[in-house]
Amino acid sequence: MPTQTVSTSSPTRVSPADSPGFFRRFLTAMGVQNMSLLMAIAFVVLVIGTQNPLFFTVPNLKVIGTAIAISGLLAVVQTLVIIMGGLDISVGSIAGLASVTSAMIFTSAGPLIGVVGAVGIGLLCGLINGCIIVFGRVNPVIATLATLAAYKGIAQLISDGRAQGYTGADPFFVFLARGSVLGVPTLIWILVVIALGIHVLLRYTTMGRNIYAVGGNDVASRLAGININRYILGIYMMTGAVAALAGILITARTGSGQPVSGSEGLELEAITAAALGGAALKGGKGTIAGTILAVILLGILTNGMTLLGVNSFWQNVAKGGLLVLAVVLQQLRSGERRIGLPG
Amino acid sequence: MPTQTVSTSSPTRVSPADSPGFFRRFLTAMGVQNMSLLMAIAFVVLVIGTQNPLFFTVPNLKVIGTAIAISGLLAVVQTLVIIMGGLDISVGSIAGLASVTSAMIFTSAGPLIGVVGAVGIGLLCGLINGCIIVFGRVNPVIATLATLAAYKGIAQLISDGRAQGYTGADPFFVFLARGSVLGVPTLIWILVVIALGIHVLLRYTTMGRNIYAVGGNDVASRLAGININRYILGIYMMTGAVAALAGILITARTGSGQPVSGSEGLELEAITAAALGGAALKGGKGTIAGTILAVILLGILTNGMTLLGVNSFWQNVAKGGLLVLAVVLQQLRSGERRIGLPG
Amino acid sequence: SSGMEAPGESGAAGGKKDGPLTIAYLQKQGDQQYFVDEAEGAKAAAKELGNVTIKVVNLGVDANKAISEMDSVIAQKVDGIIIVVPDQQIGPQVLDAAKAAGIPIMASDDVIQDAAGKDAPFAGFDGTAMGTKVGEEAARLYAESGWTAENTRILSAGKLDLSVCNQRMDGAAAAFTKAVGADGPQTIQIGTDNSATDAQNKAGAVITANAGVQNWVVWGCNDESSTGVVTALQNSGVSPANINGVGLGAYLTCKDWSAGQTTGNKSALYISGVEVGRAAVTSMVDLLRNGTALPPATIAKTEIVDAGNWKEKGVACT
Amino acid sequence: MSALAPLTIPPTAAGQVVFSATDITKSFGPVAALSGVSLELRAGEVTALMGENGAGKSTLLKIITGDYQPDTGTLTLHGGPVHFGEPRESRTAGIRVIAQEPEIIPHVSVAENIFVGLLGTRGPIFRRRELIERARTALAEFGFAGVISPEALGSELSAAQRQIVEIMRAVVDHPAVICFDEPTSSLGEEEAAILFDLIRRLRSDGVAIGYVSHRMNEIFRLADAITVLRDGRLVGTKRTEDTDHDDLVRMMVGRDLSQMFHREPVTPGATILSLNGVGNEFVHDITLSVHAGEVVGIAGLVGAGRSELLKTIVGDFAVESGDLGVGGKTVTFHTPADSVAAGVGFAPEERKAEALIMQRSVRDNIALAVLGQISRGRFVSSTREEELAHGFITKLGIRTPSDRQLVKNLSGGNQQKVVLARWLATKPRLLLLDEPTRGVDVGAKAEIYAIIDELARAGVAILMVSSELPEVLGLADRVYVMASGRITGELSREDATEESILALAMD
Ligand SMILES: Nc1ncnc2c1ncn2[C@@H]1O[C@H](COP(=O)(O)OP(=O)(O)OP(=O)(O)O)[C@@H](O)[C@H]1O
Ligand SMILES: Nc1ncnc2c1ncn2[C@@H]1O[C@H](COP(=O)(O)OP(=O)(O)OP(=O)(O)O)[C@@H](O)[C@H]1O
Ligand SMILES: [Mg+2]
Ligand SMILES: [Mg+2]
Repeated sequence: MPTQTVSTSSPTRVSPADSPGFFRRFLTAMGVQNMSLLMAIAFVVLVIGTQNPLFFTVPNLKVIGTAIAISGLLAVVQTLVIIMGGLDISVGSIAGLASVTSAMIFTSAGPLIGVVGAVGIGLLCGLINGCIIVFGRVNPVIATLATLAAYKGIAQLISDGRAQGYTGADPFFVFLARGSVLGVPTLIWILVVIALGIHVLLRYTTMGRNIYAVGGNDVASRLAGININRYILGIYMMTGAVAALAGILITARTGSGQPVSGSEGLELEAITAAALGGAALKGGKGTIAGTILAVILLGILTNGMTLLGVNSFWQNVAKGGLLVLAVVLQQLRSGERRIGLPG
Repeated sequence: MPTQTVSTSSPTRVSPADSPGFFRRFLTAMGVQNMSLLMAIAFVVLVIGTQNPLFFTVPNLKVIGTAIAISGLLAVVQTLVIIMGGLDISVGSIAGLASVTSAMIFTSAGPLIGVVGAVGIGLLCGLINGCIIVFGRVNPVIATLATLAAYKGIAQLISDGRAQGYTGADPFFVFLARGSVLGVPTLIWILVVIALGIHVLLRYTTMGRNIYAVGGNDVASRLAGININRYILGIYMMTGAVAALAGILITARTGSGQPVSGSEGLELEAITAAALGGAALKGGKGTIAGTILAVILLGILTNGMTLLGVNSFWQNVAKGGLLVLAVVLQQLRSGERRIGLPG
Repeated sequence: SSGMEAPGESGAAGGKKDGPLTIAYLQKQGDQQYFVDEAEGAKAAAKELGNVTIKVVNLGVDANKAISEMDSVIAQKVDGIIIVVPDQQIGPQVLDAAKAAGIPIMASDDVIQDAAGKDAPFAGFDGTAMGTKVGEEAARLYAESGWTAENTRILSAGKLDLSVCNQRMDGAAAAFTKAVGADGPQTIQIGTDNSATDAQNKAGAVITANAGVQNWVVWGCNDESSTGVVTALQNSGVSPANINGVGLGAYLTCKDWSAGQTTGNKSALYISGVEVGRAAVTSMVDLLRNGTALPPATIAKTEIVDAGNWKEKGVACT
Repeated sequence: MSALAPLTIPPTAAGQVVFSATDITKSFGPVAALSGVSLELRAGEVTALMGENGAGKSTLLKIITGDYQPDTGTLTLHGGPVHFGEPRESRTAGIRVIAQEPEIIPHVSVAENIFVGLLGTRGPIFRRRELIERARTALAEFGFAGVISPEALGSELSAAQRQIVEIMRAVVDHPAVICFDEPTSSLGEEEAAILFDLIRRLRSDGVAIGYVSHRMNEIFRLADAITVLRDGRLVGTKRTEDTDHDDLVRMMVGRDLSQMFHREPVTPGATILSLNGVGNEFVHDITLSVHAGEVVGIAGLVGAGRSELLKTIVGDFAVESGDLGVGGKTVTFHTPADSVAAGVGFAPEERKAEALIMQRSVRDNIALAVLGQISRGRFVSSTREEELAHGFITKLGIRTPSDRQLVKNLSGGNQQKVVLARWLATKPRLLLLDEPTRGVDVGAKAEIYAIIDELARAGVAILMVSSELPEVLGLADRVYVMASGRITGELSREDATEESILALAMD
């Protein structure tokens, strides 16, 4: 250190004395977003539980868990795509395509090849999405809107619009649909494993960090040496694969490959959950924990209202209202300024 | 998230000499976007027209025009919302709600009050959307996803999920559905008038320019003194009103108020058209001309494929493929750098 | 124009056309298995009759698209129109449009009426009648099982904002009540999106809410709904013997039977889309070529099938 | 109606207080950005506001414009108390603040960017041609005619042009009070000179002007009075004639600053970077070299293509002709990922658009380019990351409550330090710096210069683009001068003077 000059005083003006209290620290760790969701879940559980104590029974909890497994899977990967700054509207169609193909391949070649083939098709669909976006320079929303139509058409064509095959007698598919490990249904395990995996990926790996960076500022990420095209392709392929897995689960649950039924509209559900869980549609922000909480909130809401015998029309109204409420709470608690378009 | 990343590629340093050539000027005025759409339309028209000359008959052109009127209206207002940096996913539900209420009010109070009442409900729905966004600080996507469910539920509740009333004998509704002025169907007139109005608003009024400013950079707009909250509220109300108009037209065409059928899924169509027409989902960019061209392209595609007897499964595949093609063409011609996520 | 001009009383009667014929078959939910079958039946009939082209159009569940596509096929000057409307309330508009253009039209699967309340010629099996058959079969199974109203619940699942679902489910309920009397088991309606997965999810909650119930009668708007509910019941541990599921369509219920599974899907109403499509096209061509008036109601082959007889009744299980 | 009316003279006589902020306090959570700060702006005077990065200058200006509300304190205008709940209220009152980060509307014309917020004042009809003409007239009137076209789109503008738009936006409708927040940090000498003329003219017209800058020479050229902040507190206000450079530094930093630049003559090592006739759309026939241990400067006017040259070197723009050599080998960088892997660091000019992930933490931003190195397997090591971040926070004096603070909440100068930290962390063998001290305070600047010198002596090759000539003259061992995308000359340390550089830059 030759000619030294000044060293600026203390870099921060926060004295060690005023370290935030434990409650504040917990809040920060949990995130305002997640706290509000937890509160909303607690509120809904309380209301429904007091109306009908059966809500709390283990079988019903299993019912909720298995009901959210498929949409949960899609919400989790959608979160990943959204954090990276993209969107994948084609997930429902990929799931449908995977559902029929898994059943058709299964019928001729057995469950394992059925699953592998379907996941392979999902990867291919994701790769196509990614290529259209990266090399065709098409906005992710339009690109996947287009492939939403195209993949659906392909699923209908190869199945001639009919449910395909019968997997209800195959031990593997039955295990997927109705089996359980350590008393917890397989479907829930699958969601937990995938969600945990992606959570770890996002939170603790260099790849995950880079995904946040790409979503936060793609120019900066590129200049910082991140190969962003590879990330975009990779994430879309991953999304395709998980969507295919969801399709296989649809096959397992319904006992046959469904080209459209059961997968149509899943994309909106997934996006709703991701956004409710705090993923910013502009990219760079979001957590798997938030998304999973949102999936749970939506799941118990549907289950609870059906359990209480709420008419399906009222369910729509209540769901919309509660969604607004949950997010408004979130936002007001985060103390953001009330100006302009919220991100 | 007010940060608007401005690409910093090649700035223009002016020398008074370098005025662009005529062809370039024309291209610029037309926009690369619109040129590509025009080319795509020409291509589709040629292919279909040579296969089946009936395509060019005046009655068929009227059919195309009336078929796109309703989705065209929604695409036009969606463009407005998107330019402002928002999104309105609830338009389909508002249209459904307006459709049933117009028919129900009509049945008891006549066509005029039916129309006025429905538009009023549309304005109210838009106001609610706007308030949730501005004062509840909810991201526009979630806010309108939530009201999508809520408004749909309300429409189903008041109609008990069934089509309501019969307007097929009322001269006013019949005029809307099947009448014509100067040989051009009323439906087409309505689309033309609204589209022109919004085109003029965006292009030639200070309000319109402020909408571009808000969508392009809300921080800059706010610092420059634009009351952006008022703009957000106003645009959402306008969207609600036009969505209600679309609902009234659904009533007129189908002869009865439809709570869901006829309006479900219109939001995706509208967003597709706006995006295909060049509106950037990040806000600040888009034209009504582009959107209308996109609506026409999608309209003749559907009409043409049905005319040629293309199986509906193939139609999905073809539509998806053509969408990708049109946008890829657009993007490649615009010569953007192939880096990062396309906006 | 005001759009109110009275339509010219030109066509509608049909007549002798010798050349090639084009018939438009507009179908709601054209991507569903039943309607795919129907379209195939129509095409098969056209091929047999010779020189007839069938133009199949999928209307989805969109009443507005139905009007657009009507306009479209009219502009294309097709010779005849067969339509399955997404919503029966649009009947008058549809019939008026065809009448104004002078093109003969008939309804398929769902009955429609003009503004005066007069039924259009029809081929198929209307929703309420289908429901009635399902309800009767469910009542038969219920009686056979010897269950009582106290230990039994009826689960009825389907998309509640689709008019045809309401008719089918209401029809089934009415027939069931008629057969077993007013003191039959309580009915629980489950609103779904007509998919098997949604039926499973929603039924799961309902089963929780009715923990003490022993026996279940199940029907729905389509095979997806009823089989979804049956699967949910079986997943929750209800034995197939305690489930009387009656499907509608048989295309999914047949899968359990074909695999020889013990299942709560006891029987199903088999509605042959192929037959409906065939019958509709045959009548229409008869009108156009020979001037034979359209029969007011052609009821196609529909019958209850079960694990024992589905094959011989002609159910095709993919 | 295209001619602009002459600047109206505010009713207040020269020297009288037009605007004052008294006892302003503002905290962001645990961070006290301002505590008890006062500022007076007088008619026909320029009041400079100075202080280290993070001292609270921008925050004060945001309070003046109504973007933030103070926790305590009062604002008065023309003697009466005012309250601005929203920026539009301060605008209506005749106050303009030119923000530190220019906010540009990307897809509309420069003319609309300039008049945004004022469009409605001439009725509801928008006349594009007329507005363009008004903008053209205004640009000419304020001296920016040749620099920017009123028809260009916002997204096409360079950093300097965006700054000019931001300035035009504020001055175009004759306000009574204007505050500039580091307006010259992205301007070249030429534009800065125009701006100074503009400010002098505003001053002689009686406008009350506030002026934030870290550049001492500007302050002494322009300011009538100087208010100094430190750590969010008011240190004092002095008339310019009552103070000097060292006195000011002492007020700002709290102690003397002995030496800005220290650079000993070097014996250059091996050639690390060599360009031989490199050209593409932006730069043409570039031949240059940088050796280990050398600091090479690139000077030139704004728009000379210096930034583009650096981006071409790292592979952001393709090399279309000529050869690029790094470490003695000819290389082709397809993307910046390749150059980073080859040991090239590049701190770009535009921190907000090109460098920082605004909604991520200081720690994440510093570690971004070295994640692979501080991870175990594929997992980021939290402790190593924290060590790294803390090291640089201390070394560069980054003012942040913690390494978890989001970068968007840092002051501009501190953000710039985060960008530098990211690239210093990569321990590059070749470091490309584009305007490395943009918006950095005097103390920290000296610190950064010392670091550059230290790196060079450790054998790193450094290529630095800077519009601040003293910086180039003080640090660079050799200087290349660019104009219109070409190198117009090469000067040794001895030959490089302001005059020789400007002569080549004007080519
Ligand atoms: N929105 C915010 N949230 C939290 N802290 C903030 C926010 N805005 C500013 N700060 C903090 O307030 C302090 C003052 O910042 P300010 O931007 O006013 O500094 P400045 O004097 O303008 O510095 P520079 O010279 O670097 O521009 C800094 O410590 C900064 O981190
Ligand atoms: N007349 C022109 N038309 C188009 N592009 C131009 C014109 N003049 C200059 N440019 C481009 O604009 C760029 C300006 O970028 P920029 O201002 O970043 O250059 P620079 O030399 O790095 O200056 P600085 O870094 O000081 O801003 C130039 O590199 C050049 O490619
Ligand atoms: Mg500042
Ligand atoms: Mg530059």
